[in-house]
Amino acid sequence: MPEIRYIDAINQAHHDEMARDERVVVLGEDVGRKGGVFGATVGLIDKFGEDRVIDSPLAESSIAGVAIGMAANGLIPIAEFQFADFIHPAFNQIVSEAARMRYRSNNAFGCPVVFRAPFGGSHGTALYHSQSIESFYAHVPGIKVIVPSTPADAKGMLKAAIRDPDPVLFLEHKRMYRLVKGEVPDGDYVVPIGPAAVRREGRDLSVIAYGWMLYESLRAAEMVASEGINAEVVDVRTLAPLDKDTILKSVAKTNRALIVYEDNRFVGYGAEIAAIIAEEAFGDLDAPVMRLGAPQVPGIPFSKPLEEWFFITKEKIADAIRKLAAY
Amino acid sequence: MPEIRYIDAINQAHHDEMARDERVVVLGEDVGRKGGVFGATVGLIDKFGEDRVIDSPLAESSIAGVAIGMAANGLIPIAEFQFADFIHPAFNQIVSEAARMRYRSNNAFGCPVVFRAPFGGSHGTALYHSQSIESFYAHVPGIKVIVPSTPADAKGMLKAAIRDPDPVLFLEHKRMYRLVKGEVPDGDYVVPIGPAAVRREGRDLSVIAYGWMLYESLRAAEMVASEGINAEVVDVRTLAPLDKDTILKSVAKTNRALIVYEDNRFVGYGAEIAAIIAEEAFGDLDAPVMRLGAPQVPGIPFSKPLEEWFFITKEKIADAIRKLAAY
Amino acid sequence: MSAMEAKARVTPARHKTLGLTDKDVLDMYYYIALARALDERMWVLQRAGKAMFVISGPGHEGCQVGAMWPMDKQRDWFVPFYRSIAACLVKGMTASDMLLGLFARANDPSSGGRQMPGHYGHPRVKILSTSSPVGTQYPHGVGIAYAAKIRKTGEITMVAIGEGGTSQGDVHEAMNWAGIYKLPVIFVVENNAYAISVPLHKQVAGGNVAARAAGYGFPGVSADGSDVLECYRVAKEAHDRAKRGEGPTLLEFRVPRLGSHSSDDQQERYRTKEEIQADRRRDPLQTFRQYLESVAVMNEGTHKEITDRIKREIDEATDFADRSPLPEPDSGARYVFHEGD
Amino acid sequence: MSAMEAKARVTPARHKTLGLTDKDVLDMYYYIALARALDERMWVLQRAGKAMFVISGPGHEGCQVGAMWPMDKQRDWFVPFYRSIAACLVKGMTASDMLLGLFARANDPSSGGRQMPGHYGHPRVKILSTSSPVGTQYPHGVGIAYAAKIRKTGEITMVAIGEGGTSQGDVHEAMNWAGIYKLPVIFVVENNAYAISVPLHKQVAGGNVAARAAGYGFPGVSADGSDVLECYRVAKEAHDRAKRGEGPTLLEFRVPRLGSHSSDDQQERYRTKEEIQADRRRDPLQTFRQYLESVAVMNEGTHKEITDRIKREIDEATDFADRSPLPEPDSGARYVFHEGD
Ligand SMILES: Cc1ncc(C[n+]2csc(CCOP(=O)(O)OP(=O)(O)O)c2C)c(N)n1
Ligand SMILES: Cc1ncc(C[n+]2csc(CCOP(=O)(O)OP(=O)(O)O)c2C)c(N)n1
Ligand SMILES: [Mg+2]
Ligand SMILES: [Mg+2]
Repeated sequence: MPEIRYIDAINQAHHDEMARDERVVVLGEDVGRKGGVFGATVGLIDKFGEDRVIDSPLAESSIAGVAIGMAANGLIPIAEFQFADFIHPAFNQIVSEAARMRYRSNNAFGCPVVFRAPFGGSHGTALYHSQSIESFYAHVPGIKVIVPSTPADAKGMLKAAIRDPDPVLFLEHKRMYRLVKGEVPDGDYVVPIGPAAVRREGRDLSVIAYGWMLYESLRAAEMVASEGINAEVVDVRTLAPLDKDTILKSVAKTNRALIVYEDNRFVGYGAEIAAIIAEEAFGDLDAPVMRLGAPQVPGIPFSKPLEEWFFITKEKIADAIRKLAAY
Repeated sequence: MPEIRYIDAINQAHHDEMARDERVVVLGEDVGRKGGVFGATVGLIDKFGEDRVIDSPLAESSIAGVAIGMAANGLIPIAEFQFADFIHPAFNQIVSEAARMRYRSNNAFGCPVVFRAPFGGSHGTALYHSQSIESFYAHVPGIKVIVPSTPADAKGMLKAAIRDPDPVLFLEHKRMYRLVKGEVPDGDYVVPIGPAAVRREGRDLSVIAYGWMLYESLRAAEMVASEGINAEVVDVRTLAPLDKDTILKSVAKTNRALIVYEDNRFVGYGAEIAAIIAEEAFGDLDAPVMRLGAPQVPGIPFSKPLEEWFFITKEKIADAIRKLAAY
Repeated sequence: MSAMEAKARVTPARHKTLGLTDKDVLDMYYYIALARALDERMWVLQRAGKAMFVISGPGHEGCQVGAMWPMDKQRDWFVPFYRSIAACLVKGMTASDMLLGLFARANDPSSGGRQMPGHYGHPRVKILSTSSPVGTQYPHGVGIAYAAKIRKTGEITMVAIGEGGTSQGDVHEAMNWAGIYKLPVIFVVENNAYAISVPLHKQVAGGNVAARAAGYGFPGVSADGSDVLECYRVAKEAHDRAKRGEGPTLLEFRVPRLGSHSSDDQQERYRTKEEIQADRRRDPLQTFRQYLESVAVMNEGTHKEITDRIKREIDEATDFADRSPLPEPDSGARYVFHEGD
Repeated sequence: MSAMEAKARVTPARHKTLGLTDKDVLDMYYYIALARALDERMWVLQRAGKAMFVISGPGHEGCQVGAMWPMDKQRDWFVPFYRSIAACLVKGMTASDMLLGLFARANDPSSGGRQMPGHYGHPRVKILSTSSPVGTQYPHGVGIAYAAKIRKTGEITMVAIGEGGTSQGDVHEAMNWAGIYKLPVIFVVENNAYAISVPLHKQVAGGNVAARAAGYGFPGVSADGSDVLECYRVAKEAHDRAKRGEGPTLLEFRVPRLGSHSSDDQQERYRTKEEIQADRRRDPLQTFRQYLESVAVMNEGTHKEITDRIKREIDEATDFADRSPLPEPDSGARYVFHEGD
């Protein structure tokens, strides 16, 4: 199996699925000749033409809305938002329309659209090119939200999303695009939407994370391993619908849970995981469910010292692990 | 003190504050001659004229955006969204702009706007005139979110919101407008944004709620009282910033917590309260923190049997109370 | 032979010059009258406590029937708004369909009773499911048309909205897409001069919706929405244009609003008696009837036949809808996602 | 006296007929050249690893200086976008202000280093803080102008965007508001024919942004953005109109894009060499210099003076910005809300 970068996995999934099913089209800003600002759609326009690779106007609400209409009339659109920060103008179309089309029509119409968006902070991404948006959408019934963390998952889950008859928000942490490499199965394969994955076995406590925080958590787990703390690390992968069984099973084993997320802590996605553990694993818990989330400021500030102040690093996670282990 | 309806309290606060401060203006759909579809702005246009009571075009994004600009140039706008369901087109303006203006400008510019919206389900409000939107905004640092439940609070907190130098999302549960009546202090007064209120003292468990769920919870508490269960009921009132001390104090006393919210349960606002209690009151808890939220469907269906199936009623709350008490 | 009939024989009737047969225009009248009668029935049922809410389109029926007439019932798409009763009837929905929606029954084809009345949708006759947020349907119409172009299906899409709705950003974005890609879509704006209580001059800068089209490089036409044949004429042209691959057209129909916004509204609070009265004189049902009588296509007798038929149909439909089952409570949990084939 | 100078004496110089003095146009040139030089410096610093990111406006400076010239530096408002360097300089920001932003220092007046470079804002000279999402600033500009009207302050507001940004719903909504209420606002669209890689014909239906204004009932003007005096002329007219209470104007300036979208972009991937070359011939810095020389307002000497002065200023500013402190880490927690007076 070849080792490829996360961004290449995304790109391959596009190429494969567009070749496999002519109903699949891509639309978004700069997805054509430029191949997307991160390169996710490179090469598509040459292979599939301007009819299927659409450089959209700079208008996110209608990128979503046009995709919804296309899906109603037999296409399978992949709508790229250049940055997750810029999905906000499409909030109404996604929440009121895409997520409700099937329910409100009593199953008469569906909405097989994949909404892709690079999210999360990297160096210099500042207030408006770094947002975590998962909690907004994971809250909305009718849309699936996935955050794959490995190239193999990215490729396999993007294929799953494209083949899914319902709308899927596909979030790609931009720090992974070029940094994360991994093996990817040969040929056609799908990684199902739903199941979480235990990325590191441990018995002392469970760290539950997704996106870039998975990597910081895995590193933190290594840091504390030498101190005799054996942390299990769970990769949530699918935020909605959530695979709570895998999480609860882990907590039943370790009796301690730390949830790590890059988004602002308050009413962030991690609150749901914490609430579920608190309610359903009450008898298993030897310590309070802990959360590590970002500071309550509107976004990641640009200037280096501020950015560092904001970021959740392996060091901060290791500290939280130590605190939880010592409880 | 006179007894007035919730909607009258809202209306009075408008009249008072507009008379008190000529910088206060109102904008929104049908807020002028019609006085708003619920009557919140009745009488304002006659008293304050078309310059200060603006029947806006049917365009929520710019209702928010224009209000933000007005605030930057010396006015204090109250922007009414006709239904909370229709605030979605303004998501970008509220999240990216209003909530971030002060932070991103390093305190050079502020954004003293009040965004008002009737939310929640009542009879026949169906999928698109009934939504609970609090979790979307309570998650966003830089904006305050309040949900007053009594006429006295509605009036006093709306005044506080108008005088607040930062953006405030003011949510009015539409089922309370005409049903909820109460005494309101004479003269000018303010109810501060922040503090929660214990509406019913109890010792067996804490029910934590806001909006219409407060009333259903109070009724449920009466129902179980005869069975010997003595429930404390906390009215959250301000969702962001949350007064967690009052909640934790209550749980420290009762050792059991049930959070009731009308919104979809998953990643709803109640998850945050549950997560806080689970983490910070771990030692106090004799039972798992429980949540009662709406079913995971995209909204409240219209047809009577479906609507009843969806609604969280005092009976459903009473059942949850009994279950928690019996743990 | 009356003097009027004599005159009709001399100058060819307008509808004939437009290529419409006598049967066509009688059918058109039938739909206008059916929509109006349904409308009235719905208000009666609401006042009688049999329905929670009515939103309907009295005054809009003429332009809707005229505009929908060139559309192919099977092939073409329609994306309606809540006033589109007459348009949906022409497209293929029935009086029963409408009343099943009003009563929120399990077999309501639009939503199985999940949505408020007036939220039409019907997969069999290619009417997209609609929601309440004003404006979102415009990009949907464009997406459907875009798919038709890519898939080369020859489908034309018509999407409707009120003049208030044109203030929404989505409407602009949709028209921009359609203009860029010359999509086979017809944008209909039914301008009744009010958005609930907000009058045209506080809603539409410039006062003329059709004038917006020029800015997107395609034609915009403003037509008298009470002149059914004129509405048909401009829609036919738009339809032909779309078919020829020449792209979108914006049609603004200036219509009267013959009632309050909905059963929750009282227009007397913001409109003068005189204005309401003046609107009544523009009733398309009356103007079209006058036309049909003037060209001797309809007389007392045919009019009564149509009216009786409509009454019968609506009575039956009311009965049928009333006897239809409500949804099972637990069915509320279904169809959040696809449930397998 | 050269032949050129002789000619200049015969027909009065264009700027004179527009009411601009020689000093005015030399000052205008200074700002254009200053913006360009700052721009170049920023790219040098970025390539040297001293700055993470640059987004700037080479090719846009002429129209910005021309458009901003009639504005009152103290009274009027400006709502910029990321290419508005020259406009912000004319409005009162300094080279140091710009470089403090580039280096994200604590004393950066736009954001204290919290935002990426290019996100201007300055309360003292009434430049509203800007964000990254394209289009949101248009309603802000309208709100500011609306407040000015209500408060009767006489302020004029100018708000700027690229042609790509006009696709956003917010831009339509803003123009509609402004048209309805005849607000004192000037809508500027700097049309460089690209939105990152997306060319004009895939962005602007009809191809002509200025044509949109007619649909809102106010004037739209499309001007050659490399003709500084023409930009001034149309902006002056718009300003006068606004002052007279006649409402908004839409100004489209057709400008060259003389570089890649930003330091993260390589325009060679989607533009031909010929096209990039052709844009270079429309450089406003060069065309304005030629004009000034042709009317004998500038010669080698004055040009060198200006260039030297600019170099000195930018060197000093770079130095100053470089020596300025970075924000304290913990200060990141501040100003989420008002902190009391
Ligand atoms: C986004 C949104 N905002 C507000 C509303 C509430 N609303 C429903 S219809 C309406 C007025 C629509 O006016 P217009 O588009 O002119 O259509 P008309 O009802 O006059 O036919 C309003 C404000 C809504 N449904 N959606
Ligand atoms: C809402 C939003 N979507 C996408 C982007 C990413 N983006 C930044 S600038 C830009 C292109 C803007 O083009 P144009 O408006 O023509 O201005 P120009 O850069 O050409 O001057 C894009 C797509 C953004 N900043 N905001
Ligand atoms: Mg209307
Ligand atoms: Mg551009």
